[in-house]
Amino acid sequence: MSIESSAAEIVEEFEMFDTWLDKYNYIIELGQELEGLDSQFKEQKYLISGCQSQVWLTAEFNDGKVYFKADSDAIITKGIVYLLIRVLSGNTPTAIVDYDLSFLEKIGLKEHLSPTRSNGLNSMIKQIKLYALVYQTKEKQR
Amino acid sequence: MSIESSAAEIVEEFEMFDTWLDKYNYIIELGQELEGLDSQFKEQKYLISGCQSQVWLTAEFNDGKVYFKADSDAIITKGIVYLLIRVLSGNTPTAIVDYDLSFLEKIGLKEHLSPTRSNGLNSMIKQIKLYALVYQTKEKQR
Amino acid sequence: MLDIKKIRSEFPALHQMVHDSPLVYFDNGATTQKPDVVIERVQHYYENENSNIHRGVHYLSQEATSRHEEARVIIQKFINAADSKEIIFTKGTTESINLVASSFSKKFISEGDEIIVTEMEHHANIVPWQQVCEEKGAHLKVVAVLEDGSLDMESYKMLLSDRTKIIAVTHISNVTGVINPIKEIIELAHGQNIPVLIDGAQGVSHTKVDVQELDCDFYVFSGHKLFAPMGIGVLYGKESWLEKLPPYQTGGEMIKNVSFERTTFNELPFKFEAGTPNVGGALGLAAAIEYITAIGIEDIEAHEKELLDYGTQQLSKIENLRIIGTSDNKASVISFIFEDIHHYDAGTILDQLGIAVRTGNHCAQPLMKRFGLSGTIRAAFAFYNTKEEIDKLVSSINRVRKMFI
Amino acid sequence: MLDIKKIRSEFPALHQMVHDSPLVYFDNGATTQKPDVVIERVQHYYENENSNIHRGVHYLSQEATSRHEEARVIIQKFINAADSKEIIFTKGTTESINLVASSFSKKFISEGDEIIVTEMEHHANIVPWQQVCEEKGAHLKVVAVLEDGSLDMESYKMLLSDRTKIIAVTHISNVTGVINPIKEIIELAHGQNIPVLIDGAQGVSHTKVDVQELDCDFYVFSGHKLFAPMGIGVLYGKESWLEKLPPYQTGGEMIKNVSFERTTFNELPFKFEAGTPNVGGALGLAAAIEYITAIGIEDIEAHEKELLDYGTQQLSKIENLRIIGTSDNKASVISFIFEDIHHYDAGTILDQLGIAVRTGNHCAQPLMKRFGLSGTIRAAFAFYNTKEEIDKLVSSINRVRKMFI
Ligand SMILES: Cc1ncc(COP(=O)(O)O)c(C=O)c1O
Ligand SMILES: Cc1ncc(COP(=O)(O)O)c(C=O)c1O
Repeated sequence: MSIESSAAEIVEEFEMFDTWLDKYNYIIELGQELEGLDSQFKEQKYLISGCQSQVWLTAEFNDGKVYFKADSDAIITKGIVYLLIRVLSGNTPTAIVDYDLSFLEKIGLKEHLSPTRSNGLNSMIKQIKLYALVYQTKEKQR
Repeated sequence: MSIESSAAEIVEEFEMFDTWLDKYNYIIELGQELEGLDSQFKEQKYLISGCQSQVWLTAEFNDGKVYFKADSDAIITKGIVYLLIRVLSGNTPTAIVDYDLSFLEKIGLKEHLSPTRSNGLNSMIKQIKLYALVYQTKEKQR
Repeated sequence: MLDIKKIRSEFPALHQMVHDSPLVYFDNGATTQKPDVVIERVQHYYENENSNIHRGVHYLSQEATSRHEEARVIIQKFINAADSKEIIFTKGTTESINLVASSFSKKFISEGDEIIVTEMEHHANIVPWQQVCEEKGAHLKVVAVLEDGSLDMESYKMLLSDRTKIIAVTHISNVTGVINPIKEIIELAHGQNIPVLIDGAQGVSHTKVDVQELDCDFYVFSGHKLFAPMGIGVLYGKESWLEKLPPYQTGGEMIKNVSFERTTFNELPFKFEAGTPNVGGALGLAAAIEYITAIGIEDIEAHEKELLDYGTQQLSKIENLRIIGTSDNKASVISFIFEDIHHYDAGTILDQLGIAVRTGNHCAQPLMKRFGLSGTIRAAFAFYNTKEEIDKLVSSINRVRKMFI
Repeated sequence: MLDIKKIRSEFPALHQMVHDSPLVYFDNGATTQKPDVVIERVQHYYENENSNIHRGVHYLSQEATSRHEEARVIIQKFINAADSKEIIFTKGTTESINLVASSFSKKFISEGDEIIVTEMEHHANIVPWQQVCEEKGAHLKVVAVLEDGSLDMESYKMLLSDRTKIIAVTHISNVTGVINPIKEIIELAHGQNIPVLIDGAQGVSHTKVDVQELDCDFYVFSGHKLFAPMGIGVLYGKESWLEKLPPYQTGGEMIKNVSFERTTFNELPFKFEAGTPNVGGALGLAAAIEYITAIGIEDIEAHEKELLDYGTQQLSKIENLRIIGTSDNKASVISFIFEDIHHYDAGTILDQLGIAVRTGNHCAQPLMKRFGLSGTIRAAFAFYNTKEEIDKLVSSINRVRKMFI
């Protein structure tokens, strides 16, 4: 599925919820669902700084596409990073680098899903794009 | 004349003036009247710091009394220092050290005659009292 | 007894809805809300009195100068300093500590010297000293914290040595609310002629401070944690110390004469106040001090003690909730964690319920490490908080628990 | 064309009586008055949004963080910086210069190096560099000022050498209003790879500033001289330079990780912002910038030019009055002296007539010495001033002359 359609799908899912409570319950559910990382990946070098909770992110490059995996010690953060991964994972580096992630604003949890410094979303997005950028550069150099 | 009566005299003189203009004209007159210092005294060591205009102050100790002379490059400052000298000069060190100079407030030129840092009055009073204190200490040590 | 209803009506920011719930503001350890009198004082200044001070001969400048220096006297009286020239205006606690660390070390710290801090300090009272140590080849010694959050005084006594040059310790922990025995700390230090800096960022708003009785050498705090505006703070220093320290920042106001050959510096307090001061901030701080003094520090302390006791009792009942800092000498700050919910998750949902608590490491990572935690949830009560608000916190925590467990 | 009547109605402090006369405020070089929108912005912040920022997960903190960072972007756009992380909040020009002097010298100044300033600098742009030179055994080189108040560019070119490490020069003289050819100064310096700091304290309020076009390495200014509150200022620095400089003050906000073994610092701009920032001040500054941008910097410049020309013309007619700074590249600042009346005497009586001018050395003693003066009388016009006010100044000066001569 393209980035746009996964994003649209998520926005649609969230439209079904009327209250912030339901939305958070869903994010918590997603967070609980997301397969965590093996402890070998819960290391400093995978840690994203700038978040109140710890977030570890790994990436793999396969057949021209980038695959992400992530984990966090906080459930809500895990739910949020799940959304990012669901949209971006399995796409080409260029698609990932270019995508503007504005779908997050449409979900209606502004204080969490708009990139401010305190919630760490900024740092997560930065890290994801950085991975993509690295693979993009590598590809070009071949 | 005692410090108190000279001070009272000055307050009385100023009561004759209704407007600030007259008061300032009088101060300017006093400033123009005050015999200046010889240029030999217009030196760094007699200069009072903390004034916008330059004020030089000298003191002499004679027969148990302190005599001040002063000069300034600004006429208003000269007039003001004249008032101080008229009240304090020729008195004992102890009398000078103890006197509170509240008569200045009664003259009705608060912004000039209340000791704030910017007009330098504070520095002048400090310097006058410092001279008196030095002579007081010297006397006691004899 | 405080008239809480009246008091609350004087703090406009307390009366707002957050995510459709009435705000419960428990983030007072980070910054306090401001009473109308403070906000109006600042406004009045800018509408009527605004001017640059000290050197102007015109009316506005003279008036503003007088107000600014009166504010200094109000602060002096508030902490009972011996002289108003011992009160230096800074932009806050962090700057005050940086000033002392920088100026003190220039003159008094050399290779092999030691500086003592504690394991419970805010980063602002660690990093400047760490930097000084690095620059000078000195060593940072750290007083340990006991399991109940109080200082290990034995550890302190053992660290005191003839190489100790200065001790920097917080009055009240911003994480646990634990009140340190600063009087005893100072006495022990002075027994060996070592000066002590007290970080009063959390101290001044919770308890009466008398710097002469404490005999501390430096006491620092921020206006914004004392119901005053941001951008203004205080460094109290004993005159004898301030005279000895070289200036920190340089520029206008703090000099007497400048030539390219030689510059001479001004007297105290101006020697440490380079540049145009934050006059509006200073007046706001003075207004805040007058406001809380009128209410009465003792009454404030009594009310906060009630909140602390009630909060501790109510929170202790909650399953899997652990309070960090159980010493019984505490100000009205409660830090806690859940054994089974991350502080960020809890804080997020509490926020949705209108409750502002702080979560995270509270700029005290070494203390977090000491307790093996990545963060806590902190409810810091000010005198305008109520038991009803604590009840709301408790019921909200119960809702949070339902969502995650 | 400016609607001066409307503009004046927006500045509450302009409408007051001083010694029974309507205030004529010409002390804008020292500090400017604030429009309602700025005062209200600060008030609104404290009544509704006040919170400590950056690390809080709760609503108020997140909102305040967003507003604070938006303010940074507004400032970035205002001076056309390439990135908002090049905008560092400080408490004012003096602190900004101290920051650069301290951090730059730690890394880039050694014995025998040279720093260039000019004879017309404010003490804030002299003393920090003088201190650095003293600490490091470097030398301060001083560009001469010509008789008309402009820089002696030949002297500048001769001073540039391969030992020059940094150049610090004011955009506009706070004494004479002379505008320096900073673009040329920067180009010449860059030709030898020397960075340039521009003291924009007087620059930003009088003229459009584009730091990218100027290509300056640092540009510093104070909020309070730009119609914003006191206690807030800006350091613009090129990202490449800011990355290279070590931090200045240390503490909360500016660190990433703290342990007693090792502390790592945060990214730009936070690396240079230790402690709780002055959020209210930053929002006030942003409001001031939006206000003057809406009025239009070009229109402001045009109006000020008119005032300058008219003022120069009118004052020149007065007997024994001499204008200091006769270069024709000037902002709306007129410094003058009387051959026969002391500046303090004149200022005192002008004040009695309701006119606020600054008298004295304007924290620029070296420039005074250059002109053999103990001080001047300075009328600095802002865009809210009028020709009628200048007429009032002129007639008041005539009254002054009658009193003394
Ligand atoms: C040219 C210049 N530089 C620096 C300063 C110092 O600014 P502040 O006192 O706001 O730090 C001033 C203000 O008087 C100035 O005019
Ligand atoms: C104990 C303590 N010290 C220092 C600080 C730093 O204060 P500021 O950020 O106002 O400079 C704080 C504020 O969080 C604190 O709680």
